[in-house]
Amino acid sequence: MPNIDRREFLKLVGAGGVSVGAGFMLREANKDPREYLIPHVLAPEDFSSGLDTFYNSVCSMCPAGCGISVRTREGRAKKIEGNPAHPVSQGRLCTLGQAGLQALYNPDRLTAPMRRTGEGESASFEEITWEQGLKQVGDRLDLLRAARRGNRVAFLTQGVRGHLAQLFESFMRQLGSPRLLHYDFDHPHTLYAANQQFFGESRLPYYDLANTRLLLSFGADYLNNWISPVHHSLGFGESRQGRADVRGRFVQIEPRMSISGAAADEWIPAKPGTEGILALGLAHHIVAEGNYNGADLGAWTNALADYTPDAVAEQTGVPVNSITRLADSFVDTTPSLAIGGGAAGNHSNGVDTLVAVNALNYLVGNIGQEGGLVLNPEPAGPAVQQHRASYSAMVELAEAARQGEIDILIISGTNPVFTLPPAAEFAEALAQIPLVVSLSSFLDETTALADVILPSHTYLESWGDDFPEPGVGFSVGAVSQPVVSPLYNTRGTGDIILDLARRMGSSSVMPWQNMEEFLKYGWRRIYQRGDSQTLAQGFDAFWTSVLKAGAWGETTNGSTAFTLNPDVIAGIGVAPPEFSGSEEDYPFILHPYLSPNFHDGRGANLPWMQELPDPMTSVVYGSWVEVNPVTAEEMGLSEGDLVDIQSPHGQLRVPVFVYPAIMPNVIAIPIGQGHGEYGRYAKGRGVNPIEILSPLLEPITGNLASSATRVNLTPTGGRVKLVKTGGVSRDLGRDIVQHTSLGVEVSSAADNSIPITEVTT
Amino acid sequence: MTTETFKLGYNDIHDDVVRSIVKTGPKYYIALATAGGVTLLCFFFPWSYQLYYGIGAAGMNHPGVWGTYLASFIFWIGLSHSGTLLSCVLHLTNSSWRKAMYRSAEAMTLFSLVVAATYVMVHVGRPWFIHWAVPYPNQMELWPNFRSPLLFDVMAIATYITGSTIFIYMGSIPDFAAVRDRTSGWRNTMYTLLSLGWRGTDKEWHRLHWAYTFLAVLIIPLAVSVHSIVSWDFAMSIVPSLHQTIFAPYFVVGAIYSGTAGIVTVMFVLRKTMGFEQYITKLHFDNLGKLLLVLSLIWTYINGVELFTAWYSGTSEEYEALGYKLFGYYAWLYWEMILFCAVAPMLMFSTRFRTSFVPMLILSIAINIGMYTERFLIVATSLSRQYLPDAWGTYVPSPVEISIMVGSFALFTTLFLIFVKIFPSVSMYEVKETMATPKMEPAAPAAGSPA
Amino acid sequence: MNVSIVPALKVLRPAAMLVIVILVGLVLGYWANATFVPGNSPEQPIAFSHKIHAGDNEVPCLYCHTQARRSPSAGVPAVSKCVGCHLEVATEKPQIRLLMSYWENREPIPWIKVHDLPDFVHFTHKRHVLANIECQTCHGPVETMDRITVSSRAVNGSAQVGHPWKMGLCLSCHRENEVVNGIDCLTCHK
Amino acid sequence: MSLFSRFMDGWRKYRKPGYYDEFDYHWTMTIDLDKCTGCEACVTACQAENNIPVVGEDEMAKGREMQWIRIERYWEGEYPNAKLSFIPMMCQHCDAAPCETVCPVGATYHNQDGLNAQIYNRCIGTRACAVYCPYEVRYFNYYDHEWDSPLEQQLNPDVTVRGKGVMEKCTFCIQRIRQAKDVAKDDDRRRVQDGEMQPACVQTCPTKALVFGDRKEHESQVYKSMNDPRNYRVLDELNTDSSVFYLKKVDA
Repeated sequence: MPNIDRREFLKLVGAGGVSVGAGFMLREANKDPREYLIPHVLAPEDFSSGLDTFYNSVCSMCPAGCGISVRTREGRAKKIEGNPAHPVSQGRLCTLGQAGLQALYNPDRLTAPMRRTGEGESASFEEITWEQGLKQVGDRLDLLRAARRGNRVAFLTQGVRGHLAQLFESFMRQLGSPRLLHYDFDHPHTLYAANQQFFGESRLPYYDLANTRLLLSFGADYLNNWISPVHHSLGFGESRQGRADVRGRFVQIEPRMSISGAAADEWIPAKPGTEGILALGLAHHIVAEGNYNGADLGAWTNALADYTPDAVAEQTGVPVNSITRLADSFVDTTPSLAIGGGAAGNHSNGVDTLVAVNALNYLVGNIGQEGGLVLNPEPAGPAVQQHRASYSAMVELAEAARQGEIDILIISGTNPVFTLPPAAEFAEALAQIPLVVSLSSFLDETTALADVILPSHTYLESWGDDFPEPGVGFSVGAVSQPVVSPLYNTRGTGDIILDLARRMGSSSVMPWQNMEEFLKYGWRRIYQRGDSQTLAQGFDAFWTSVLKAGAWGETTNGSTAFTLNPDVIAGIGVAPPEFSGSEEDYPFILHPYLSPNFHDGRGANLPWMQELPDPMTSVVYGSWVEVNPVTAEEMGLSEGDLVDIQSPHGQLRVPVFVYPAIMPNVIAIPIGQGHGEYGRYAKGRGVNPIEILSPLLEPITGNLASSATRVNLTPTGGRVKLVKTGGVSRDLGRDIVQHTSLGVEVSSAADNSIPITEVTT
Repeated sequence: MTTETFKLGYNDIHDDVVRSIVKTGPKYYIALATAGGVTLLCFFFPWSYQLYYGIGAAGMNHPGVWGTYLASFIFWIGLSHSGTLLSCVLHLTNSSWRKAMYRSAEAMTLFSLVVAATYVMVHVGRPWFIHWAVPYPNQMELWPNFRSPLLFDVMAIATYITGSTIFIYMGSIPDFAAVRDRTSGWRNTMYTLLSLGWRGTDKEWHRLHWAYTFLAVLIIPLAVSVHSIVSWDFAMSIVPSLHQTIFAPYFVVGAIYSGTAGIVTVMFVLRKTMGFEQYITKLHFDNLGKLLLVLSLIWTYINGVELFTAWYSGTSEEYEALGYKLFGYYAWLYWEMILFCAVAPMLMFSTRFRTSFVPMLILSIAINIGMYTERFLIVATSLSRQYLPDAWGTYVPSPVEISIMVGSFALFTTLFLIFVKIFPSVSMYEVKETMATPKMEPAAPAAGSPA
Repeated sequence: MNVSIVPALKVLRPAAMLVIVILVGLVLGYWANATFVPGNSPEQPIAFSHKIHAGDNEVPCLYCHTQARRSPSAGVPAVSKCVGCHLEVATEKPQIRLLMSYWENREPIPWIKVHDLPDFVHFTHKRHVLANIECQTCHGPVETMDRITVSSRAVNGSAQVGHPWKMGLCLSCHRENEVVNGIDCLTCHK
Repeated sequence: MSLFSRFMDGWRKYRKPGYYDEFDYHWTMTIDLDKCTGCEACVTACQAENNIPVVGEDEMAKGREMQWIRIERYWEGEYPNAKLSFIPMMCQHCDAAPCETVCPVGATYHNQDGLNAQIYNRCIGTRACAVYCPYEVRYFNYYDHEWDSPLEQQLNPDVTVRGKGVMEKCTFCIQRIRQAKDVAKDDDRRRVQDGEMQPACVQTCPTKALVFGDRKEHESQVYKSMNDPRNYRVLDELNTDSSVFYLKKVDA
């Protein structure tokens, strides 16, 4: 041992000791944190740890009603997929349907009943128990019912179908109040009215896209959010490449190219509101060329007399040869189909336009045929005469509130403060109503003005059922069952209504304890319709089989025979559209369209939807106004320039997006952004074009003519960076999306790709 | 080449160099403090911020995944080629004018390599796993991917660092011995250890000279391979404007060019601060200037070839990349590079310019700015516009990146300041070779004349 | 002047010794913690002994860990399974009374996790149990342990008590048994 | 085998992706551009299935979107006959992938099923693979992304949640391939049949534009659509030998 003195030795021992301690602590530091393994108390029977369990249910993110199958793992919902057994979705889903999980697990969900405290600015919500909330509302209801003044209660809900609608109806019948309104901004009132006029039944027919060979779509964005996008996409795919030798042709007629316009073979920009005139122009050509020889030929010829192709071309801006070519191809290719709706229906001549489109189908004789327009059978669901509230019905409700005729307003699932233009002054009317009760799961604009909030489950936690409206040609139904146990202290909408019914003393008429019981009671009637074989196994087996399959159907098809009553032909005619605001000071026509991500604003609080690039412009997290390149050139505008959009009823500031496929005098803004409330993802983002819509009405249905607002565009000089994922959207001759023409047998060896027999790597 | 005879004698060179090591005036401490402070503040602090939060602190985004970190890495590797060129190539061609400068040039090599290696750690997303790039046997039975040019980088730069460390250390052993004999106390202990018992016998000199030449011959191909490998990180990709065969020579010439400019800058600073005016004279600057001129002409030629091949290829991708480089978002940077690296060096045709110190300093700094811009442009313009136009995007450096770049220069300066206080920054025995040997006075006291 | 480096080394000797002592100390401290501190066999809320159950009474593993045959995770028995036997068996023992107290107020037993793989590893008990690999291969001689400790199989078959699982363990076993696609990364990395 | 032939065998294997002579499966996808309407259901389905984080507005503004499958838009022509076509772009799982050669630590390689595997916890984040990929389909985790509670309850336990500094890309839903193989192995060790394994995007595509399957099985739907006369591969001239075949859009 080298000779070291004492001091040296003590120093070494001290250092040694310290380092041993340091080594000890070092090992302690990089130990894994302690984790626990919490077992069940009672082993659950329907799932085991580590394995997936699938539950079938119904998606209610939009009114289409696709069947879904939700994959859950250990009690948590992991992925929503389409239910292959459900005829509407056939295993497929749209982007909003896929994002349903973010509605269930949204961080901004209401977690418990709340009551408003304080007034005006200092108003805030304090948490209350369910007992307090229900008692406060139940007692008022009981009081009104006892005093026979039940009609002072109004019930405003989104367009629900099935037994929930029946529950609302019997609830309001107990109160003796007619004020049950189903209000949706995107509900096609004009299409229902046109069908009522033409077919005599106010129901949507089934548009058989899958088997058609030519589709003329007048303004209907059937691939995006018109009625049933997933089913229409399935039909589109089938018609395009589903059949071996035939390829369907799609023509889209609209002032601004939508998703359906991009997918179409031909996009024809017609002046806004003149789609109906174009349809009658085609009809005129068909009749004039003698391609229609029905008994009522004479009536048709003089009804369509003044819709000569030249007059129509001048009014619609569509060249004459396009009109004649379209009419001829519409007659020659059988089966062909014409559909209309969307922006075309939201003009002052909306109903006449859609009647004209139905007339086209009649002239070609594809009503009730395969690949044409099939009339739906009676819906299998409960007989419910839904009062679909148009814009004027909502204005009447607001007026009644201002007159003080309404004591209680119950709102479930709809957000009128956001989806009604300020001209309706709906928010001010709410202030006049003493008790406003909201059953919404999120704090949206309307719920923020409510007095009592009784939050309901999201669709993945509650019972319900749905009988899809346009359906699939035969009657279909599906039960929506809870896939996860409720996350928060919320209840099903049906359970809340049943509880309120009990509290107002009508438990004798509505005896069911909860929504599930009521559903079983309702489905017993559908069980009776079943054939002998299902009747044999008993209701419980039937019920579990419907839940397991996630879909129920009957093969009763609609009636194919159809006779058109003659005076409808006499009434055919489309007046040119009127717009609010004069042409000089408001040169542009505003074309608000439902955003693919947010539908009518309900999807704005979903982070995936906010971050999904808009299909046409790839912009994320914001709003924009689409301007024709030539117009933008003239006004010296480029992408990202902030402009003020001024309409007779409001003003917005929004950045410009130069959009190659929109008419020069038309500008388009997507609906869905511009929320003041509705959670951290939606609040304070983008603008809401509904705010500047002028309250012009469509005379027959009284609904808002939302595409009939004239605006002007003033650059503000400000610039903002439009957040988008796309770079330069031009191919620059690099053949990234390659094209081929029909019928040319392009053998794979012809072009430079490696001949694929078995690619020997 | 007339060997310039110094009017100084052996003792003057010894005194000057030892004075530069031993005497540390307040100016040195201030310089060291500021350089160290700036390094900590601008290099290590933002880097630790980025390590904690993630590389998002920098400005990289989806198409432009490489940014100034990689550009700076290439710039520092480029700067490191100065030492190699000066000490090895000129040693083999035994030109006498390199003798005063080669020690600090080699130090520049070593320190810019160290900074470059640190930059790899800054550039990489998860530096705590960078040891996986080393082929050590592990229980996961996983080896690095030997086909990857990035792994060539790791190998080449590791060899290059060890090579140049040995080269600089071995070359300064006689100087350590000389300083050892003139210092005392802890310095004496240090230099005794550093000089490995050097006695200055003939055998030692012979063996040193042989080893030095052997290493010089070894390091030249090593340096050329290091920078061609660095260029292969780009050239082996199929990115439109990067996938060219000219890249290896382009990078090697660029590296030597930027390195030599770096030497001019360092020599100017060294002359001023350490008082070596007599040793680093006009002749050195004149020769360096000629070298710079030749390199700038080659560099310009290669740039021309690169533009021509892109234009001549006629494909949409190359046209777009060329158009974007010349007239796109970064165009002003491109023309600034051309001005600094191709046009300005033409001044060096005049001898008067070459031999005047301050203009040469300014020109060398300009060249290095131009060269940094060139590396940045290679990274930025090529990545933002590739094959799919819808995936195009631009890349803008973020404040964190800029501060780390400034910090890297401060780190280099700090290392250099420490070097000057340990290593004799001018090689004494080589300079003495150029001096006239002192006449032996018959009656000179034989008090152990210096080795 | 002497040029040898020996005196210089002498000057540095105390510093060198200090460094060596510190290094040895660090290694010693680290090793001591690793082996003696029961980090990898923590004290459980109920002193459940596998030795009594699996060892002496030879209760089969799959009786309690039922999911091992069907699911990636073997699963821990619910409290109801323990109570199934212990309503009658050994009810007087203090640990069993502790178990029954959990059962009375319907509270799950917070077992402390001993065996754990990182989150990016995809390990399915099902495939290994169906390939009839003994549980002891990876979990060590469980039937002899009063308190479960982390243990892994050494290459030569004997279980190395005290060392958590490393990738080398899985690879060597997959290589030995020529598992189809056994050494493909995506087999075990999620 | 003589030394020379062993050497030649080694060289031939070395030239093959992942050194395999024969792939076990050869997963392939075909995308019919005539059917694709750009509705982006596949983008959301992929985000839901593979724990892809929401990066937030300012990260998107910086250009750091995180989507394993993105829809690229290309306008042709000017108003009024402007036409827009969509092309879904995801990892092409190339058999001669430029990204596999450049990763210094071998975090991405070609496995025996013809997949380009990206092993997250082996990646050290040099991002060279993203530079080398001509399709720009590799996305980098610039930050640790977090999910506002309770959104994290939706995370898929079969897929790693990637931390910062790691590259990620479409894996053809490797967790579903693994699940399908598990089920097939239980069913007396047969191979995965056509249609049993569908990635999330293929499963949800409302127009059935996306088809997925094993190219080695000649009755599979993907084999037929792969040999449809309209098939081509994007950037085929780069010889990446991609496993995603696009069917040309038809101009009627």
